[in-house]
Amino acid sequence: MMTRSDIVLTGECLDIEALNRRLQSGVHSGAVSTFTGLVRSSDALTALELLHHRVLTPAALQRIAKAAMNRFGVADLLIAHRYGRMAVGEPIVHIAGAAPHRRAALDCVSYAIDVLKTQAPFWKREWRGDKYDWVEPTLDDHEKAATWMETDT
Amino acid sequence: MMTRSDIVLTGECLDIEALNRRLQSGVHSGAVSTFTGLVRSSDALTALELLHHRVLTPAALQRIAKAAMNRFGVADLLIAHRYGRMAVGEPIVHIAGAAPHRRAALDCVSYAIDVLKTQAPFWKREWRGDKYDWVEPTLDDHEKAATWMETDT
Amino acid sequence: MKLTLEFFGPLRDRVGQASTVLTLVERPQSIPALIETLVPLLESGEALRDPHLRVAINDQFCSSAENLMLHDHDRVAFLSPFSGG
Amino acid sequence: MKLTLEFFGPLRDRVGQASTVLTLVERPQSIPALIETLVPLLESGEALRDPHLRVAINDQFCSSAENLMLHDHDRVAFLSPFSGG
Repeated sequence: MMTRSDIVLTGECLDIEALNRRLQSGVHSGAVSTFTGLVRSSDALTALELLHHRVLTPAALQRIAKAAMNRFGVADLLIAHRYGRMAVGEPIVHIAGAAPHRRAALDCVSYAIDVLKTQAPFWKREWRGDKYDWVEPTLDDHEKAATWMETDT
Repeated sequence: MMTRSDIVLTGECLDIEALNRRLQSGVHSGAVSTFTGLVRSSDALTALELLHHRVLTPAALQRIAKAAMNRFGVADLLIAHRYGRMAVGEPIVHIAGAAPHRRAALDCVSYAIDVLKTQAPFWKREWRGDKYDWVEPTLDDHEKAATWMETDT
Repeated sequence: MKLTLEFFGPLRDRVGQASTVLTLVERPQSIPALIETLVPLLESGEALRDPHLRVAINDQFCSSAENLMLHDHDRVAFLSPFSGG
Repeated sequence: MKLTLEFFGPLRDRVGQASTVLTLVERPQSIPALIETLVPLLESGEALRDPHLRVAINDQFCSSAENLMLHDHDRVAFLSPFSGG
């Protein structure tokens, strides 16, 4: 089985349909799963800003994609993440995986988003007018990533 | 939070992009997850045929969608299933869920496909030329649905 | 009592037909009793004894544990295990 | 030894700058020793003592347990806990 991973890190608005078309599901993939994280409205939010590290962030996304593909036997995996300022309703991250069977596709995408949350160098701030607040990662995010790590073989 | 479920049962080829556009993620949904099951190539397969029950099948899809939404607090859930003959690479089923947080969206879609496999009245046959073989459900499918049922509250 | 029997999935091939109409003299009070009544009346009727089949009467699922209240012209569907998705 | 320090995430606001260049006389042999050397040299330098920070030297992550081999002109990045996705 040919496998490939595809990383997109961009300051432009993510085009989900175009990203899904990049996924090469192939005739042996019976299952495709996707996850999209979007900017959720919260009181008086003007914009969400994502900051990244020029070198460490793409390297981490590559590493996460490789780990997810090896772990679940996925044929193709796409991880796309946006940086910069984005408005309510716009996508922040999109992950799509194709695999022979459903469980591999679903679990691969779950794993990738949980691990990305704590292992990919991004920082988030919420803008309200000309003031911002940093979003600190939640304990829950750390626990979710830890759960996957514990079961790492 | 407004919630809705959307059931599509059709003999036409599923248009995944059009289906995803039906999902009303809304500004309070920070997460969208999807799953697509496709006809996988297998030796000399000409077509896959899905048969359904005119009344019981849509009722079961409605019931599964309602159960999934209540269980995971999902804002919008779409379950689309095709019947009739389909070619390798064509979608059989597409599920999309929007929720405030990622875990609800991911788990809702996982739950819906696992339960659909054993609880929705569909029967599958693989055509090779003018001969067919029925696809009997696997033990694994039953176990996956049973796992969700055990943890039903 | 006239019943329309319908067969779905692989069962359809096992009993050799998609549907049939039968007249019963008895009025079985449970699914297992109904099945035993039907077995000798159908070709390969023993296929109905598969414990994984589900039964629906007039498009409503019934369980083996329930008391059955069959009426004239009821439609009884026997369904092979499902394999959708 | 000249070092370029870079700060990412909320830490950037805590130390009041995105990057700075410092000259050290000593050559610390571990991350904890480097941090203790830097704390008095930076405004709000004690923010570097946050145990959740990660450190990268020349775009490679380092762990606190490793022996450190710092060279002149190295870039040392201090990164707040991540919150992507």
